[in-house]
Amino acid sequence: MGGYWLTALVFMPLLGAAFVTLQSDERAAWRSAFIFSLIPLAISFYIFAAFDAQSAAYQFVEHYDWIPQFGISYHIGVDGISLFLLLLTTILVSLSLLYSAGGDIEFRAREFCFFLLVLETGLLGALVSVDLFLFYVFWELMLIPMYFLIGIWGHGRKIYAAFKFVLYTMLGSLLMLIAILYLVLKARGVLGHITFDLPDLFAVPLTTSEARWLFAGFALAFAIKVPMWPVHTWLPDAHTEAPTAGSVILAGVMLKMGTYGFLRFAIPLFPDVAADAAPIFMALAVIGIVFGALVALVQPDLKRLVAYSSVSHLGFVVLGMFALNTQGLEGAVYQMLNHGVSTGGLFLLVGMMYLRRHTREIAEFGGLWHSVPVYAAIFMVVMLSSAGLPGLNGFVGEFLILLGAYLHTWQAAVVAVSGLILGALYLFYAYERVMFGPITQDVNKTLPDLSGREIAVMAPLLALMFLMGFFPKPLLNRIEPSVNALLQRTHTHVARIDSRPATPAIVAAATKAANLR
Amino acid sequence: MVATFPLGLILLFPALGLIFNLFLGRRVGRAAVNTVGSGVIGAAFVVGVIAFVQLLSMPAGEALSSTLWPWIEAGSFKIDVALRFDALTAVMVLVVSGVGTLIHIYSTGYMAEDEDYARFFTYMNLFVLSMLTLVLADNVLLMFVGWEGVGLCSYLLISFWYTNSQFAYNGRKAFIVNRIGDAGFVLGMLTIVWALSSRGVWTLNFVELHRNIGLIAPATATLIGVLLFIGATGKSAQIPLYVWLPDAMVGPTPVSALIHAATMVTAGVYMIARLHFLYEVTPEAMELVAMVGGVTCFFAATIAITQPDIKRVLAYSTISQLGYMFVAVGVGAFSAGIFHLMTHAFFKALLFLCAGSVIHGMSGEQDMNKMGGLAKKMPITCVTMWIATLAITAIPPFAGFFSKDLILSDAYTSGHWFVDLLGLVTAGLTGLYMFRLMFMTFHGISRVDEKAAHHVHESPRAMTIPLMVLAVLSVVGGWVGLPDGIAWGNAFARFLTPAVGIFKPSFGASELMLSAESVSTTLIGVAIAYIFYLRSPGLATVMAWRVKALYQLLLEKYYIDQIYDVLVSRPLFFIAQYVLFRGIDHYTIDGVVDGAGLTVEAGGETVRRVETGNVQHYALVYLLGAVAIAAFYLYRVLR
Amino acid sequence: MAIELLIGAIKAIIVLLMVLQLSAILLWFERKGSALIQDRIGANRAAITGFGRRLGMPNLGFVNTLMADPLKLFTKEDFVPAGADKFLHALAPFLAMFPVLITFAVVPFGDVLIIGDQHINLQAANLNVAALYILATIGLGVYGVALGGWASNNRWALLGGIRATAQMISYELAMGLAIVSMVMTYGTLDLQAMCHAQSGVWFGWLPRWGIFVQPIAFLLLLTAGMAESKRVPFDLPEGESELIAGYFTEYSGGKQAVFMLIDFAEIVLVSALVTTFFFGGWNFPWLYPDGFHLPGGAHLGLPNVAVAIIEVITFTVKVVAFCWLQILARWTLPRFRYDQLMRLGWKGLLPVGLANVVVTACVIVFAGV
Amino acid sequence: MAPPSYFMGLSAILFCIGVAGVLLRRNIIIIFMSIELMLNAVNLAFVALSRAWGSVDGQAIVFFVMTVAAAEAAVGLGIILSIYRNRETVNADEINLMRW
Amino acid sequence: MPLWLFIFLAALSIIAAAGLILQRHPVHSLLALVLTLIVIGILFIGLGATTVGFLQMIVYAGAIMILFLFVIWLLNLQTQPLEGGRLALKFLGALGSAALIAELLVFVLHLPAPLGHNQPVAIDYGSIARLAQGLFTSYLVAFEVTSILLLVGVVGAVALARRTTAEGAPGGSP
Repeated sequence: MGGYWLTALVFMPLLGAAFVTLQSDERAAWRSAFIFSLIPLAISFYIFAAFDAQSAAYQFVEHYDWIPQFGISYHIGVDGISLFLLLLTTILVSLSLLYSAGGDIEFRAREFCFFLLVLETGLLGALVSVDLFLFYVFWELMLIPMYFLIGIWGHGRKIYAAFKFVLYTMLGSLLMLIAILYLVLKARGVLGHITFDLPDLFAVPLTTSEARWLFAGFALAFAIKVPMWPVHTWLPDAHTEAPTAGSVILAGVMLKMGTYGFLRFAIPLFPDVAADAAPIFMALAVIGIVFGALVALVQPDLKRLVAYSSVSHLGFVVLGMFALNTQGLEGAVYQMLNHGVSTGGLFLLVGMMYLRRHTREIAEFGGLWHSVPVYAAIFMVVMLSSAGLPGLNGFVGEFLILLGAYLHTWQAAVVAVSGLILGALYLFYAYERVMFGPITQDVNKTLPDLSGREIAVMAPLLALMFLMGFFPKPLLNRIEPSVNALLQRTHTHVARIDSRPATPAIVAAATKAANLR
Repeated sequence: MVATFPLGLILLFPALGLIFNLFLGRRVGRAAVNTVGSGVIGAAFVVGVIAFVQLLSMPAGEALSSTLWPWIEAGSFKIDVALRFDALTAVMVLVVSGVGTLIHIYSTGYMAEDEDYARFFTYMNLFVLSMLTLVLADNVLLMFVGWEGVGLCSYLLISFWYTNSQFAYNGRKAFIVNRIGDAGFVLGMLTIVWALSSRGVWTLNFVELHRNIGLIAPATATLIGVLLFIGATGKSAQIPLYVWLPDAMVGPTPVSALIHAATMVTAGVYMIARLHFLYEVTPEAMELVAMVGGVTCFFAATIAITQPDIKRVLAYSTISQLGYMFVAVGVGAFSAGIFHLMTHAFFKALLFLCAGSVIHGMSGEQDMNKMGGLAKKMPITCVTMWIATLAITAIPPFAGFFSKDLILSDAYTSGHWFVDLLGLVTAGLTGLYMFRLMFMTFHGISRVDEKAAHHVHESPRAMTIPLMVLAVLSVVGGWVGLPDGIAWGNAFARFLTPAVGIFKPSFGASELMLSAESVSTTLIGVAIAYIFYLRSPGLATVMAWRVKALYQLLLEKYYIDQIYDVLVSRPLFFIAQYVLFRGIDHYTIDGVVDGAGLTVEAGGETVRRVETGNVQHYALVYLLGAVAIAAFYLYRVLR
Repeated sequence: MAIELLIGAIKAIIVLLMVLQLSAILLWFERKGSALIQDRIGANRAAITGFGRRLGMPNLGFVNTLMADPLKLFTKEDFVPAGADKFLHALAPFLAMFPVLITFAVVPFGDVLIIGDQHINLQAANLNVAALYILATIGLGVYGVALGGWASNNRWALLGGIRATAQMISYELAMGLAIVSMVMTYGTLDLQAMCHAQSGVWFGWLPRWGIFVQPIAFLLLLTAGMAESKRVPFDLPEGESELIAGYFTEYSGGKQAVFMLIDFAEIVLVSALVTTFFFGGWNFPWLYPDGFHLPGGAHLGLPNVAVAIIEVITFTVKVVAFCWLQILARWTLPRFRYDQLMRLGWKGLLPVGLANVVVTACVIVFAGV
Repeated sequence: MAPPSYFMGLSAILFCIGVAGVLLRRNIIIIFMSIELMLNAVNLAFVALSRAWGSVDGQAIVFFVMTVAAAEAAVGLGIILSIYRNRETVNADEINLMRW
Repeated sequence: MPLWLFIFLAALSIIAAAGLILQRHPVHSLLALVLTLIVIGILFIGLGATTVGFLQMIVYAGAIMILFLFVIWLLNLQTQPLEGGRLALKFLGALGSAALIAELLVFVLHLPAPLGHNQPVAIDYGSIARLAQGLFTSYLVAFEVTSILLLVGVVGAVALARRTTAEGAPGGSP
């Protein structure tokens, strides 16, 4: 599968960004930006259609020398893991542009579109790069536009949030850079020629301690991006202060970069370490799940609540990832998409309400169902999808993750299940306070319901929730080969998982349960 | 051999109704909504009947099934969206769609004044859809979809009148408590997969589970059973997760009838019956089920005695009756459990509907202390409710008698004498609180205040007709399961046996004697009720005053809610707020982060002073550097 | 060795005296000239003794004036204003004078004079980069004026100084360009060489003077030169009606005399340069080292000495003629406004000069002259 | 006949005098002039060396240095002017901010 | 150039240079610098670099320094009192300069042998022709770039120095 599809996909937004800056008035800027975001959308759909579900190899590969002296190559490709993240990115960017044009961004629209599109390029690029250097470039490229999006169009302590976000991420990515460089130099020692190309680097033999340190370097960078507990505190601030579109992209795609990084780089590069470290990460993930959920429970700010819910959900993703078996990994990948869709939707909804009331204080609302039933209904659906109600997308991912985790370490799954309860708790608690009860404030009596544009923004997401909830097969089938390939690298082949020797711990627990009387 | 049948239709109709009411309901107007809302359920019922007929025409032990589409596939783990229609399902489908239809019709009258009818029927249809999914599912996971779906609907319908924050709270409470149970359910499913996958079998399909049940170690099976039963306690309001059901009564009465009496709350029983093969290999779990059932049965009944709110009494009685059912499945009498489930669906739905009719007539009044003497005001309601009461108090030949009698006898003959004892006592208590309810509501002197009194009226046709239909069912519903030897005997059990297995009593005993016991205990209860609440009403209050503590305890439902509040929710919020959020997140982690930032800033501030901005200082440094370098080269040259 | 030094010294002294004398004479010359133009009698009062005219002696006003003016000036008090920078105030006039005078060193006033075996080049200093030298000295000439104006601690003086400086700098460019074009034309920087290049005739009768080759350059040089010498119409630095006397307002006595002298010395300088560059310098038409070769083939042989003398006289006459031209201009033209001055310098002469240089270059390259 | 090394020595001395000027004076103008002096010292070295090698390259360099110096002087003085305009001072210590 | 002349000029230039940094009045410093430049020009000429020497005088002494003079006038700088303070800077500066002189002189003393005396050169060594040859062949690019640099410099200078009054109209010519 040749062609320059991926290149086109990645750089079309950049072109759009350049084009937008030339626009004379803001309406034109919005329009052109939206159109330019539709092009990559179309391309990504084509890629999805033309994708060979059977193969685990990279597809649509393009491989040229970039800086041959340093073995840096322009090597991009897409596999089952990145495929859907590409789709998700293009979809969410288009939607957030569509939404932001509806009055969410009052000033400097041109720059806004510019940054958003550059951001899209960064995201897509990071998703398709197979060359570590290329990846790092895009990885950093993501940072800058987001910094400006938060810093310029944010609310409240936007500067603090933006700084926190950038510094946090920088810290991680610098360590990653060091790790990359060390790995590459080591590779030169072993392979004889210097290379940043991922497949080549797989071949590099490392001593255990080396591998540990390098893995730590990568893992920290990605863990911060995910964000895993306890390096998550940038997230609530960034999310809360960011403009709606920013939050959507941030939650929808950017966080996935962390988990994606784990799947694409950290785990396959250091499979043994990953296998050893799995318990630690699962523990952190579980803590994150419970922690995020509980903290979300007491947030007075709706957006902050959603932000913390992200911590919880991403905890699930990490949990599934480090289960290191087919179910867990597929669930993790799937849950990335779910989280993108549902949390993205939640942020959009919160943003819409912010647009009407200019506050996100839950206490300011109450009884909204009466004034904005459509809004409330959509909110309900999105919330349920986020709470992982069976039949909606969230459940598929969460169940697979729990299954994987259970097969790997049943204790982790047992704790994680509480995430289901707490998830329902904080979401419904918030929903009850916002939508139900008597209308306490007169402003809320006369709120306008969703506009056509806003419904148009939400509709695709809702459709996705149901589709992904009832028909996950096409997605899972495409994800599976890549995931299994990944598992082969971690030396825990699917077959081995499937015929897993009984863990004594679980039997003991079972017998204990048996003596209930 | 499995025959295929478009079972999807059964689900399709409610789905259509749901979509219709959701998108068009507000526009098309009340009549259309009523017609469609009830019609689709009726259609589902019809399809169900057809399927039932076809099932009867097939040799026993076979089932209709249809695979809709492949659902989740991850590695060897494959789950389809597939439906299966065997005897058990048949019963459930008919009950759900049948009673559902009646209640929908009833609702058209009950909700006649509510302007949010579209939303109501949307929810109702959604509920029926989920419930049917639950019972039609051919694998645990799909069943779980319905399982959660009904939970959601109960949430939505309890908080249907959302403007009342108390209602909204109760709705959430219901959902969360259900979720707690569901968590157990999920763990149960996971454990099943875990246990079987280690033997190379990846399935949650009932049939295959049944086939491979032998691969599961008994201990594991116990664990699974317990976990699933936790789910059941949540859904079917058993100890310890029953607390949501009484509060759920704030929803519209048809909801209480359909969801919290007839169908949803019986999901737990259905689930256990469905997985009977699993429970049969684990006596421990069975024991637990029976015990919990018995205790709940008694416990709820005691509370029911003192409640002033007519619907709350019914709620607790529901819990109690569900207890009976669990006793049945617990002792292995699955068919008996399902039998009682069915009859209970009839008479309890009827009871609720009547209560609803009363409340409707009393224009929203639910406190029995403000009723009395309504018999002449609303005769139909009175009569039908009496039938239901007789049914629930298991007075022969009403439906309840056969089912409850069967349960008690099975409990006894299976050797669970303690549970049997609880059941018997509860039978008496049932008589007591049910007759108390009837007496306080329909008879004796009227305590209705004047301004309410004059517009107390009988309910419209739409409501009374379902009452009559259900009344009939409450009478004849039990006759499908006559004791063996009488007429056609227990046809019901025979019909169900291939699906849920046969009950194997450990020793025989005379049916008649046992029935006599239960009936007599019941009559004792009835007599007490008569004395206290009809002949000399004052006595009740005196009594209450005498055993004040006990009375208070019962009135306050053993303070369980308060205890939960203090033990669970308050600590949860406290920890979340002060320990996790403020303590860890805000102070510890962010403290470290910001601290790092500030440190760097301060450091920079100090180092910055070197940069005076004065050109000459820089020049000087430059010069010194040059001198140093020159010196170095000089050294090199001269050496 | 010694003899060369001696000859050089003699040449230097001769040139110096000639220049100074000429300047002094121009002082009177100008008075008379202006009188003539304005139909006045002009300076005729000065007499050596009171009774000369009474005795009916002829009025030697010329001589008298020459005597009287310097005497008067040099005998006046040398006044230094309070707060002036005494050192610079004293230094300025000479700083101004010096460059002008040394410039003459490279100006050839005749061809070789052969005395015995000595071939004396009639040029104070035979410098092969004379053109550059001239530019350099003229450039340095600015300081005198500038400092003179500044050191007097008088705002009119300072203004005059600034004006003078700006003006001179601006016009140096035009002058430089004119000279450059000539340099290109003759392919040498040596003035003597240039003069040689200008000897001889075209078509048998037309002298090979630069004016015929570079008329534009001639105009440039003349204009720029007059501007350099800060005389009407370019006399804004010392415009009496605006600034009392410009940069030397605060000067009196000898120093003032020096400044005045500089004026005339510059006139002479300009004339000398123009002559040298454009009018064949010491070349007398049809005169060759061996005598006259008139058109038509007539030949009149002359000894070297005679030729030399004729050349010197020719040169002097040409110079005087140009001095007279400038005086005429000074008494005919009105004064520029400063902006007009600058516009002329930068927007007029400079582009023209550049164009001229370019054209010259093209001609040289393509016509291969 | 003075050998190149003498010229080099002279240029060294002049250069260091320039350095001293830059460091010791506060007046920007004078600092600036000192810099010019340094440039010229270097020019001297260039010329001397080019003479020593008998090549004109050194002179070419000097030529460039001059042009650059001219440009630099123009711009530098412009800067000084505007500084003075905004700050009313040409004292190097008082001009220690990059903005005003 | 004869040694005595060199010594004379060197002494003159050094004294003048010292004057530059010692004079308290900017104009005096400027004059001292001008003198230094002229002397250096003469030294050039003496070294046979005639063209460059004269250019030195024309460009530096004749033009650039006048610019300085103008600026000094524009800023109306007066004699400054002796500058006190900044002893550390002064001390270190003086020390550093001295050290540098010492080091450079030592370098000079250790110049490689070929620099001990001048190579014989052609008669037209310092002439414009030779210089131009160098400039327009091996240094052509640099030459052109320099011209651009000058242009830029002019523009920059104008942009910097033009004072915009309240009316925004540039003014302030002498």
